[in-house]
Amino acid sequence: MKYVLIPLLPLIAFAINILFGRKYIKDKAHWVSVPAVIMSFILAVGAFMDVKAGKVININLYDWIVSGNFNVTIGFLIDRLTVVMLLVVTSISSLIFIYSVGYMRGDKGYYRFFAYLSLFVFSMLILVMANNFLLLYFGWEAVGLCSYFLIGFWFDRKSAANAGKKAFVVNRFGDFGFGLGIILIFLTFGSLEYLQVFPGAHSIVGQTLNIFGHEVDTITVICLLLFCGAVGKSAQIPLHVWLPDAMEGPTPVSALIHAATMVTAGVFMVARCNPLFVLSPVAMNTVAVVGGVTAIFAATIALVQNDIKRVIAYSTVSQLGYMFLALGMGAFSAAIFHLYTHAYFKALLFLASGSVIHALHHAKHDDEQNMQKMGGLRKYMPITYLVFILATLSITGIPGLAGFFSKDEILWRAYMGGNLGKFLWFLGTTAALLTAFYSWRLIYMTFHGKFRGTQESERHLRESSPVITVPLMFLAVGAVAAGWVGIPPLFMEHGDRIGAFLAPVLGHSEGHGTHAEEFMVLGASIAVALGGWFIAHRMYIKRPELPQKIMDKFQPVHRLLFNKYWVDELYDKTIVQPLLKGSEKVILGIVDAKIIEGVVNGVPALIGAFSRRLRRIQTGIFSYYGLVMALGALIIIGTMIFLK
Amino acid sequence: MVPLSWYIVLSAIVFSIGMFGFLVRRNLIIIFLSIELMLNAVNISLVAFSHYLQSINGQILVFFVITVAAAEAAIGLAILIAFYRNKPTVEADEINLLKG
Amino acid sequence: MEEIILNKLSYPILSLIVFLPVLGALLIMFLKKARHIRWATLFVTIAAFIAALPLWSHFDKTTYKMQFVELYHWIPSMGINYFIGIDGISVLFIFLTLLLGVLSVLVSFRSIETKVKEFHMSILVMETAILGVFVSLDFLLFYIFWETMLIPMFLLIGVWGGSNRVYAAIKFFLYTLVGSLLMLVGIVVAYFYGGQTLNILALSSVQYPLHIQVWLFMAFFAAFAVKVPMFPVHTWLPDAHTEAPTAGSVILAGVLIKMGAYGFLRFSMPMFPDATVLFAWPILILSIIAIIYGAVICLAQKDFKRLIAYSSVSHMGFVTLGLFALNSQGLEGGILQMVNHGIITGALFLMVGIIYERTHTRVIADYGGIAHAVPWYAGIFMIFTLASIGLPGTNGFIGEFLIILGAFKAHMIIGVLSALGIIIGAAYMLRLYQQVFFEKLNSSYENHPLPDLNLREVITLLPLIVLVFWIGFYPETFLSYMHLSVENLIQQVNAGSGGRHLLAEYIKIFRGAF
Amino acid sequence: MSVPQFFFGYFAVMLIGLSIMVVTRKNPVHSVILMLVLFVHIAGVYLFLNAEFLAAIQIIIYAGAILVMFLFVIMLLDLKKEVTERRFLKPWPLGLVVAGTFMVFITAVLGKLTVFPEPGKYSIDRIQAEGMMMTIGKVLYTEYLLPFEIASLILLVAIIGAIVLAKKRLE
Repeated sequence: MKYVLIPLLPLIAFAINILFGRKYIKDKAHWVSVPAVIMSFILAVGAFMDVKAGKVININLYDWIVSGNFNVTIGFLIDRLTVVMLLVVTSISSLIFIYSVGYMRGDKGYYRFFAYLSLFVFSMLILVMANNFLLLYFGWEAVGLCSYFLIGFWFDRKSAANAGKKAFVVNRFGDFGFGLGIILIFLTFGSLEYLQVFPGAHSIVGQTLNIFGHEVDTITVICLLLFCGAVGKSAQIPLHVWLPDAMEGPTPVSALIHAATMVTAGVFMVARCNPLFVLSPVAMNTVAVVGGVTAIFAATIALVQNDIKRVIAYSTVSQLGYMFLALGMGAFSAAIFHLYTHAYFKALLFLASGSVIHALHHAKHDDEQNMQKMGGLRKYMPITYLVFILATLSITGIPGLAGFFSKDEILWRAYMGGNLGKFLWFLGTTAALLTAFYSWRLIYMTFHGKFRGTQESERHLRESSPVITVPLMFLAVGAVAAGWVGIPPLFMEHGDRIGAFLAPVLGHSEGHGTHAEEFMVLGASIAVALGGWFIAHRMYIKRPELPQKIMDKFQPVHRLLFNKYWVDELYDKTIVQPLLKGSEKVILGIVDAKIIEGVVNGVPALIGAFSRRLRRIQTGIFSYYGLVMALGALIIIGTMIFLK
Repeated sequence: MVPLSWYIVLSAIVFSIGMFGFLVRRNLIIIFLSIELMLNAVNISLVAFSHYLQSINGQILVFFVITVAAAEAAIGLAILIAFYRNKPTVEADEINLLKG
Repeated sequence: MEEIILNKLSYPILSLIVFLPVLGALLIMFLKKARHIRWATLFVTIAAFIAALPLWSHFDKTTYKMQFVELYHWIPSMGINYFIGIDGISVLFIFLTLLLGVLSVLVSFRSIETKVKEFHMSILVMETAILGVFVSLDFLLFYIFWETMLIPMFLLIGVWGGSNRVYAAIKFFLYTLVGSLLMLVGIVVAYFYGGQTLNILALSSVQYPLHIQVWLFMAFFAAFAVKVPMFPVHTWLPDAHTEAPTAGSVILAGVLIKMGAYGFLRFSMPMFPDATVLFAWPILILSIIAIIYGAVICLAQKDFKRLIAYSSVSHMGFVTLGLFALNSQGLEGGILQMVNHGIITGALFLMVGIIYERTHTRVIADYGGIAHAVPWYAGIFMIFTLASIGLPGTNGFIGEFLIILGAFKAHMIIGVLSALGIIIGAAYMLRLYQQVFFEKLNSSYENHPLPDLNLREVITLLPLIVLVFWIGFYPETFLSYMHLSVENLIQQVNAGSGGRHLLAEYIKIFRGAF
Repeated sequence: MSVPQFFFGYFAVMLIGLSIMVVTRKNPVHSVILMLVLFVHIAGVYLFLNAEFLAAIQIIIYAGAILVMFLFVIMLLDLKKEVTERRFLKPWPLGLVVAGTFMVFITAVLGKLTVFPEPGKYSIDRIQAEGMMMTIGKVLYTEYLLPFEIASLILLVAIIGAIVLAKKRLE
């Protein structure tokens, strides 16, 4: 029961900060939120110990909605998958909270920031701890809401307010499918509780639904609808457009929500629903293809972006693609493993870039996120530079670091997955090459060479304060060492400890490949990682004029990538504008104003016109009225006489 | 003997003349006089019925009709005076406040 | 008569609640000072609310029967009685009405400066009329209350409204009156077919022939659909809402338009079960149109209040959708959503009224960035915005989820289409929120400081905020009242001679005709 | 032609002639004077119908009170202009047709009136035996007591009303 406190503590912190923050707490808000989330972390460790000992905790607090045969509770399920997520969420949150103390200092919305962050942690914990789909949906929507608040944190900037709104509405498209999926689950299984739905999944294999006369496999429909939600939340094609814009939020938010935790909720959800997904090959393949295509698609865009945070954002989209690739190939634990390592190195990348932005901000640098105005920061910010390098090594998959193990496992699993798997492996490996290139490009542009800003701002450059760098160091440890729980059996007997730990929930991942093939895959990924590094080094250190030349040579390609394949513009033209214009011009202007109001006002208008004519008879002279009255009386008398 | 119907017809004729006067005269005073004429026409028939049916009720009714006629004339003429103060006319077709 | 449980309390509690406001109106007729009138009205509305609390505690949730019934002969020669009582459906609306009554008085403390006495009398008379509609179990009584309600509302819009108030008031009046008159005809027909009684419970157990059911259903539908308002007859609503004073909008949105949906529940469904099943499909489709149409139209609104009014069309589309899904989730969701809509839209109108008092403009473009100036206001507005969007944890979610679930049960496509409305709902509400509260502070407020909420306004909004989360996290408090009544209603509808079968027959006839 | 018939013929001709003159005179004063003569003739008709008391009332109230009031009013209002103007409204032929048709209808129906109910108890002999005043008085104060009281109330209201309406507003 004490584990109820895990989500509750951040909620209390939120309540205190939002109610009293403005007047009383102000810049001491972190004294409320930071202890709360650290306490949650400690409790989560306790939960981990319990679960590791073999317990599965399932608490039902109370009946939430009861209606007819529909019954859903507020209740928590803490099993092995949940516990891993709990640890990731609470540990990274704790570090980012501490980092925010330094990063957000002096902001006039300081209390608000911590309130929202606490609310987010609460929602995320609800999301991972829920024991039924509706509560999962609750957390799902609530994290979206917090994301909305935090992206639009500096709401006086129009771009920030727009980005928040865009994130929320785009996510709604995904949630639309997700919600319908939940309803379909209820109608199929008669319950929304995990422990009742998953064991019963086998019994509905072969059941079909009639959609417009086509018989469609029920489980496939359910899985695809659920996946819709994941696509929205985890920014996969075609709903990826909100995540890069979400970088309008403060950097700790980008790190926590848009890299480490919230965006991985989709991965978590699909993994959670693995008993359903494994029954539908169609859904699995869809997941895998969407993941693989997203991975390479986002990586190509990241090649040419100049905004430091946007590069990392596209990198996140790409890495999430990897996770879905893994999910789709049935390697659920590999996906969770990558989720877990990714949380550390990506949070680190974001926070480190935040440190850079922070420094430039204090140096009154006018274009604090544009890499073209940076350079040579290595000598001013050695710690940041160091952790940045570590994170990059990790993400590009240099052997021994966290990213290497998880990414390699995904690629290896993909390679084993038949023809489609081989194709996806090829996509993934290519994406890895691109990843290596843009990650190093980022480092070279930011930290190497000469500072390209003004001299005035250069004078103010200095390393960030310890409250920022200490969390960076902690995360760096994670970025290096987090992968050691999943060393492949190839190198170490019982090395894949995380896979074994998650096996009761996510199933065993059995491979059918030879050692030679495995070494080949391994070698390929190491080769592309080094290859990408090498190319970046050539282009940005050895021959700095080269990028411009290439850019000029491949102008159309560059334009295509720089403008993100014009997806935003496409949506704007095909969905947003028609809806707005249609609403204003057609529906309001014609249907409502002309047709409906026309009929409604037309009838009285007709009567009105008629009575205006008729009104002339009303002279106001009573004798005329008398005359008409007498005439009427006469007619009545006449009819009575002659009808008799 | 004079048959009852003669009286009734006489009453009807006088009533119709009164009605004509009421409907078409412009002068309000004559319109009032026409009303009195119609009332009296009715009275004639009432008294005639009373006589021929050997019932006293008809006469009693005439009594009340005269009462009401007196009241009506008094009020009507008072209104006329009150109205005349606001708009010095007694012509029916110049009084068209009903038109609003 | 086995369908009722007579009032067991020592005093006629329902009559007391219903007539307390109108007695209060008589009382304030003798007051002179505006201040006294306001406080007296507030006192009366609060007293009525407190008087209703025994309903809460003494309500028997283990039965679907009418409770707290009072039955006296009124016009025995025509079988007309003074017959009032409540069941699990109406009890919620009683409380909603009483609560919004209090709040609408509170919010008018400063905004109404002219004809204060008449204003408050109108509010009190209207409260009595609305309460009367919800408790009446006799058709004549019901009709009297139903029509009485029109007059004070007409006055509220026409006298204390905005610039175009007369047009809006007349439009409102004509729309509702035309519908009501058709219902009157329906009542008379039902009276003669149902054995010369106006007892609603007795009429509900009469088996009408199908063609009579169809005609009667349409007659009643005219009255209720206008009131709800359903899709093609909704255009009075934006005008009336926009022009009405805040208190009028709150009552209009909060309870008045609920009377239409309540009518469906109390009359159309139990009395004409076959016709209900027959008409369920067209109504579901109209509801879907209302949901999407109302939402899309909101995207183009430039007027603060008008936007919320159109969002009402969309939300009430959800309500009718839920009701005519004709299963327990849909019905319960629909009823709960009626309450929710009363709370949310009522609150949104309150909030618009509060800011209008300060800025005297309803044009969205005149605002912008006011979150800087009025942070508390912005925060509370956010809560209601989220509830309107249907975010989990707020009351809007519970209602909409149950409705969509019910609709999905009725037919998959209907469920899918209704869920679309939620996406657009998020779009227009957030768009509104951004344009009003975010971005740079509009320059017109730099010189005129915009005061944040004062204590009275916070007190006005507080109960609604509490309800938003209460229903959001523990809706069982409210759902438990209606479970049995809804089950009973579904049984009554199904007890009709299998309307689905009849529907098939009708389609056959229809096809044969071409 | 019997004597009663002759007298009836005289009264009928006079009544009709006077009526026509009353409603067609230009000057209202002339109309009132002619009306006076007409009332006297009506009183004569009453006498023929054995209603002496009503005949007296007719002379006293109508001729003596109401017509005098008309004269007063005419004198109160200065009506020189009206005398010279049009007498009738524009659609007066329509009025003539309506009134004429009405007369035709009524005479057509009532002229053929033949079926009589049973004669009542107030035969001429009985009234003469008891006395006209006595008979009317008894009926009026017993059977018609309530209407009688109401009539008095109407008169009272008329008096007050006339005073209120006609008096000059006190500034």
